[in-house]
Amino acid sequence: MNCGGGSPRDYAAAVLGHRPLGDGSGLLAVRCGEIASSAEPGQFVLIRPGTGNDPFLGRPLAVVDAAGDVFKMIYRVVGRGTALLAAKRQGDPVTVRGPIGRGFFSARGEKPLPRKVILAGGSVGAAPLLFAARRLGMSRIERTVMGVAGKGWEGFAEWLKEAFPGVDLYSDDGTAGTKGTVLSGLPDTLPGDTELWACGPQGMLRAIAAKYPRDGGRILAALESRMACGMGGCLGCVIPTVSGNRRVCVDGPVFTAEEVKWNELSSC
Amino acid sequence: MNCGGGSPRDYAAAVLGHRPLGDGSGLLAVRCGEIASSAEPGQFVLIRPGTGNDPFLGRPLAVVDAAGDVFKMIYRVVGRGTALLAAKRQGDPVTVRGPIGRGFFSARGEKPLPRKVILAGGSVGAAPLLFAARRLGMSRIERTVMGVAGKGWEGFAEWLKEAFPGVDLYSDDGTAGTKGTVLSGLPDTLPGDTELWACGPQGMLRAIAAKYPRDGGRILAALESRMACGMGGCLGCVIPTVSGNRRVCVDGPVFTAEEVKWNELSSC
Amino acid sequence: MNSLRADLSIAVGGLNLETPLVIASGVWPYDPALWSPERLEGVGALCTKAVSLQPREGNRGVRVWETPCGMLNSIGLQNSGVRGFLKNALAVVRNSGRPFLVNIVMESAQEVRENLALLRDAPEGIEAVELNISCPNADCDGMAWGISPESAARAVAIARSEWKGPLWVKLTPQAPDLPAVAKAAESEGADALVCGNTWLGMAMDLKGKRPAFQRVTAGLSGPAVFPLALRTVWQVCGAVSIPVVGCGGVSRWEDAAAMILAGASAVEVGSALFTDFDLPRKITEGLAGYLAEEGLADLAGLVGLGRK
Amino acid sequence: MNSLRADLSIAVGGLNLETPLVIASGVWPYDPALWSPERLEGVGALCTKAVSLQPREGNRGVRVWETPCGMLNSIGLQNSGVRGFLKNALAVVRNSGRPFLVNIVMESAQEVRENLALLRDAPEGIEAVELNISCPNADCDGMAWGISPESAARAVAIARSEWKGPLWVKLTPQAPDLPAVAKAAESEGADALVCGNTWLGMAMDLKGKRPAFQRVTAGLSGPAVFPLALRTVWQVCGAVSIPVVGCGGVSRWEDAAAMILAGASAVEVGSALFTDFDLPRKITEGLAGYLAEEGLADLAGLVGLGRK
Ligand SMILES: Cc1cc2nc3c(=O)[nH]c(=O)nc-3n(C[C@H](O)[C@H](O)[C@H](O)COP(=O)(O)OP(=O)(O)OC[C@H]3O[C@@H](n4cnc5c(N)ncnc54)[C@H](O)[C@@H]3O)c2cc1C
Ligand SMILES: Cc1cc2nc3c(=O)[nH]c(=O)nc-3n(C[C@H](O)[C@H](O)[C@H](O)COP(=O)(O)OP(=O)(O)OC[C@H]3O[C@@H](n4cnc5c(N)ncnc54)[C@H](O)[C@@H]3O)c2cc1C
Ligand SMILES: Cc1cc2nc3c(=O)[nH]c(=O)nc-3n(C[C@H](O)[C@H](O)[C@H](O)COP(=O)(O)O)c2cc1C
Ligand SMILES: Cc1cc2nc3c(=O)[nH]c(=O)nc-3n(C[C@H](O)[C@H](O)[C@H](O)COP(=O)(O)O)c2cc1C
Ligand code: FES
Ligand code: FES
Repeated sequence: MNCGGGSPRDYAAAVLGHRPLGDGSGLLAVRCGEIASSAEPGQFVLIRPGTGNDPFLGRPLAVVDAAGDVFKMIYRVVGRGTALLAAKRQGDPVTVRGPIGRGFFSARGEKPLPRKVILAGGSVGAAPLLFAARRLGMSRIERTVMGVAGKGWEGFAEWLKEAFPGVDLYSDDGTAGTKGTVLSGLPDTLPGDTELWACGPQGMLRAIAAKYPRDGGRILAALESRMACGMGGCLGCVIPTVSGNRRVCVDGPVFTAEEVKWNELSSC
Repeated sequence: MNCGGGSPRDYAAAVLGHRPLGDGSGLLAVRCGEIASSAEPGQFVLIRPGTGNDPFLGRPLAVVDAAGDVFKMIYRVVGRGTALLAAKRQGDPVTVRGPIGRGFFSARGEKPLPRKVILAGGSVGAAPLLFAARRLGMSRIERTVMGVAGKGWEGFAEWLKEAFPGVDLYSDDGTAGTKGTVLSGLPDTLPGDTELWACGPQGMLRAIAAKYPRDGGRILAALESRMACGMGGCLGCVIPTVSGNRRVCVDGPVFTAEEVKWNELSSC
Repeated sequence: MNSLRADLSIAVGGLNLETPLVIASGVWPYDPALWSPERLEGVGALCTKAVSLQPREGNRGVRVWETPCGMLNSIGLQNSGVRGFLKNALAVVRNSGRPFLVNIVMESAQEVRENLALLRDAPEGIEAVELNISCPNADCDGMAWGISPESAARAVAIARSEWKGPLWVKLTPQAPDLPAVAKAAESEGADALVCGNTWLGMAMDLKGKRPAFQRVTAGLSGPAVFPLALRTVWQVCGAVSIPVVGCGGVSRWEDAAAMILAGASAVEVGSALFTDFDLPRKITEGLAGYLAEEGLADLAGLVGLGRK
Repeated sequence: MNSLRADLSIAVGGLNLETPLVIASGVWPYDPALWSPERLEGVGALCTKAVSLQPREGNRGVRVWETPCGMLNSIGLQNSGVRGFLKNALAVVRNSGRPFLVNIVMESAQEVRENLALLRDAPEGIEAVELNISCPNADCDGMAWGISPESAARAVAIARSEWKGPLWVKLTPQAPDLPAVAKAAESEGADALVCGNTWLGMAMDLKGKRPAFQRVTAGLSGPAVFPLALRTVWQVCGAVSIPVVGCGGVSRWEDAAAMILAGASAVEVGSALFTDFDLPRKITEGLAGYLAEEGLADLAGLVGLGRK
């Protein structure tokens, strides 16, 4: 039993495996039974990328999969923290705080599961949807639509095809899958008893919310925000919602589209 | 040719091997041809122990041996930098600045080599004397006297015996070798045409200098000091000498005992 | 463990702490799980997030930014107001079983009086207050009360007249003459001084080509500022005789020991908790080990020893 | 490479720099090998170690101390005096083929006059001076000249009357009102302002149970102070219209870009060179890449762009 309740803890763990996916992205497997056994899809960890206090803060990475005492993450190099992650080798020690946040299932509260779910992922935002798909079961997945930028994302696109058989893949320049964005792969109206679970860049999430203005309650979006503590303490990660500022780290990262004040969201 | 003259350079290198010697000390082999081929005994490197800027400064470690494109260092854990070194694994990247300083041979200027040399090392200070012994050749070594604190130094003492066959070993508590200090193993007077090359704690070096007050010119001592730049720029590492402040990093670390104002030396 | 606790106990400005490790204001959420004694091993006391008279939304835009060995924040005092605090948070806070301080932001004279009156009359009783005089305020010409000795004296006098219990005053390192401000706070009846708060810094958003924070400047905290904070602790301890609590960049037991040697009776830890929940335990164990090694019987014997 | 250089050239306070990267005072030795053009790739100009009228021994005891992402120093201006500089170091310095500034410590009015007179009359001619007004001096009641606008104005006026060539004035962040000091230096004829020097910090020696430095406080530098230095650059650039050179904690091209966006025309790099000789090249290449990405034709177009 986790006697601290749902609040995250810090674990000194070790890298069990590291599979580069090309173009500066990769899949990191970390052995940490406490996180692996309790994480739910949409939750994330703060992983500290270096030694000492520089870089100072942990980097938020979604849990992509968890089984036994191992959980996995996918990173894409965008700055110095992720560059350090890309250099991790098997056996390297890492400190992880987790599991953090309200995942896709928890965000729905007590409601029974929908009959069907459409998964929509943009770039590395696709990652946590793999975990969601596993837990939902194939029969419940109505459609899986993923988008990447294009050039420089070939390796990651290959992984997407492997992870989500039958995925509808789009890229801005047609390099991978069909030319287009995730939006082009989504139905014009959201069928009844179907939910849309989405994760990706803010622009994509906002566009999805705008596409189905009356169905915001059935759209679950996992958001990003700069974070310091990952435990709800610093109030650094808040976003504006209809019920005031909410913390992405512990009140999210999954919110329903109707909760979020999309127009007041600042870029992160 | 090293076109920068004798001044050190920075190298991105990799750990080739790491042999723990017990009690928090170990032997690190690093592949870096430029340093390996040009280092002389008594010289050292600044090795940066972590990622990012914390720890900020490089740690001075003596070159213990160099052959081909590989050089070796011995560390003993005393703080956070050396603790990070102790965690290095084969293949880990390390940044080293070197080779730095005036070694035993250079410190003698143009003088012909003495007929005999007595080597005196205290704790990890013994390390660079291995390199000196290799370059001097066995026939020139009159005597090798080494001292360790005692308990907690067993592993290092074993390495000393292996590295210096026939070493006169002392420890404060008799745990390794004979009970006593390096001083007990040194002759009452320094024979003619013999030099004493020493490296170790400041107290030991000062005691040696005091033991042979008239022979300071034949005693070469490798000193320690806190350092920032390792290139002579910051003036952070100076010690008082008869010719004013001298920088341990580039004017030393090897000085003749008669140069150093032993009584004005502050602990480091 | 019991014996370790006894060694580290210390009386600071009206509070008896089992350890000199205080959780700084603004970093610990009102999450019942995190205020459970099990998650607070090593903690001697806790400060709440700033409480203002009225609820505050806080700042828009980017609120936190990483820096080398530290971070900038521009949270802007988001909180649900003193009534919200009393109604929702107080019960959680009490659950720790440890002394706590309600961090009060020094607003206008009138607001802070009302705020303290509500705390004073809280049915369950609140033991101690930490007065934060580092935020700009209109009653003080838009400057922070803590910038000048005169305005700091006024601020403390106002709070003192409303609050008879333990009153810690949290200084700002932006004060040009910090020792003078410290003396002013002491003479107006502060029970202890917390030295200090965040350091004024800034970040630039290279993609947006504009300051990262909407208010341009933000507060720097974390290990980066430790050498600066230690210097202010040294200066302030030389200026006053009430207890001083060091705050700024503490992330290892060595930092706590250094501040205590410089004259602090305790330390607050903030940002470093973002990197390690277990720090209070590690720091107090490290301190206990240091005391033993140095042959000191209790923590009080370490206070100011580095000034002798 | 040539095209990169052209892009990054900038005129700053009477000097034409090929790149905006200046090596800060007190970090680069008079080692002929290190002043060779080959070892200075990316460097636009260099400052010498502080030169005083008479030789100085500097401070005793510990002189440098590592801190999180930074370091403290208490070197105490060790140097061989202006005559020693002219005799031994100047030839080495010239070897770089780059503009250089002789860093002059602001001593008593009389000393600094004599010092500048000797530099002015140097047979080989010296182009530029950087006046360091951050060290305590008796002529200034034991405070640094740079602490108050009045004394800073006096210091600059004295130097200006003796030195007609390019005069950069290096401010100290310890000034309570830095923009006012900056304005005072500008009005007395400074050609550029360097903002700033080290930040007052301290370290404790836990084994000795006393301050690590004999003079107790010491100057903090390195990446840790970058957010603080950037804030001062922003403030000073808002106060004056002469060029400003950012200094403090620059260790990556992003830092240089941030200071330039805040209004600096160039940056000085000090402590970070202790960790990487190759930084000037890396920083200038990074800046060139950033300019290209942002579609800017030259560095001048980046100066102050973050204020718009
Ligand atoms: C809940 C959540 C889940 C995420 N899951 C993933 C994932 O599975 N895979 C993945 O590749 N990325 C994910 N991200 C984004 C990832 O956290 C950033 O790419 C990463 O923090 C960048 O760090 P850096 O040091 O490389 O970049 P830098 O720009 O050097 O980082 C500087 C600071 O900014 C923060 N930062 C920068 N970009 C972001 C961002 N987009 N979101 C939040 N903080 C940021 C960093 O954490 C750090 O504190 C997620 C973000 C959030 C909030
Ligand atoms: C020329 C020279 C050669 C050396 N050779 C060796 C060697 O071969 N093997 C070995 O184990 N040690 C050697 N040392 C000592 C070694 O540099 C220190 O033990 C090490 O720097 C401690 O780093 P730390 O981070 O573990 O300790 P911390 O105390 O955490 O270090 C903090 C700071 O103090 C400095 N520092 C601490 N102790 C010393 C010291 N004794 N000398 C210089 N700086 C110090 C560190 O470099 C760092 O900047 C040598 C020192 C010098 C000057
Ligand atoms: C995210 C964050 C929020 C803070 N909020 C408050 C606050 O509400 N009131 C206050 O007095 N100090 C606040 N502080 C300042 C801290 O309590 C502390 O004084 C400062 O961060 C320096 O300590 P540190 O380096 O250990 O973090 C806050 C600091 C941070 C990082
Ligand atoms: C070891 C050392 C010596 C210094 N000596 C001088 C000096 O002689 N004159 C001066 O104006 N500044 C001196 N400085 C300050 C630097 O030039 C620079 O202003 C400061 O270190 C901040 O920049 P940084 O963070 O890039 O190091 C010195 C700094 C260091 C670290
Ligand atoms: S990251 Fe601190 S509250 Fe969310
Ligand atoms: S370490 Fe800088 S001069 Fe020696």
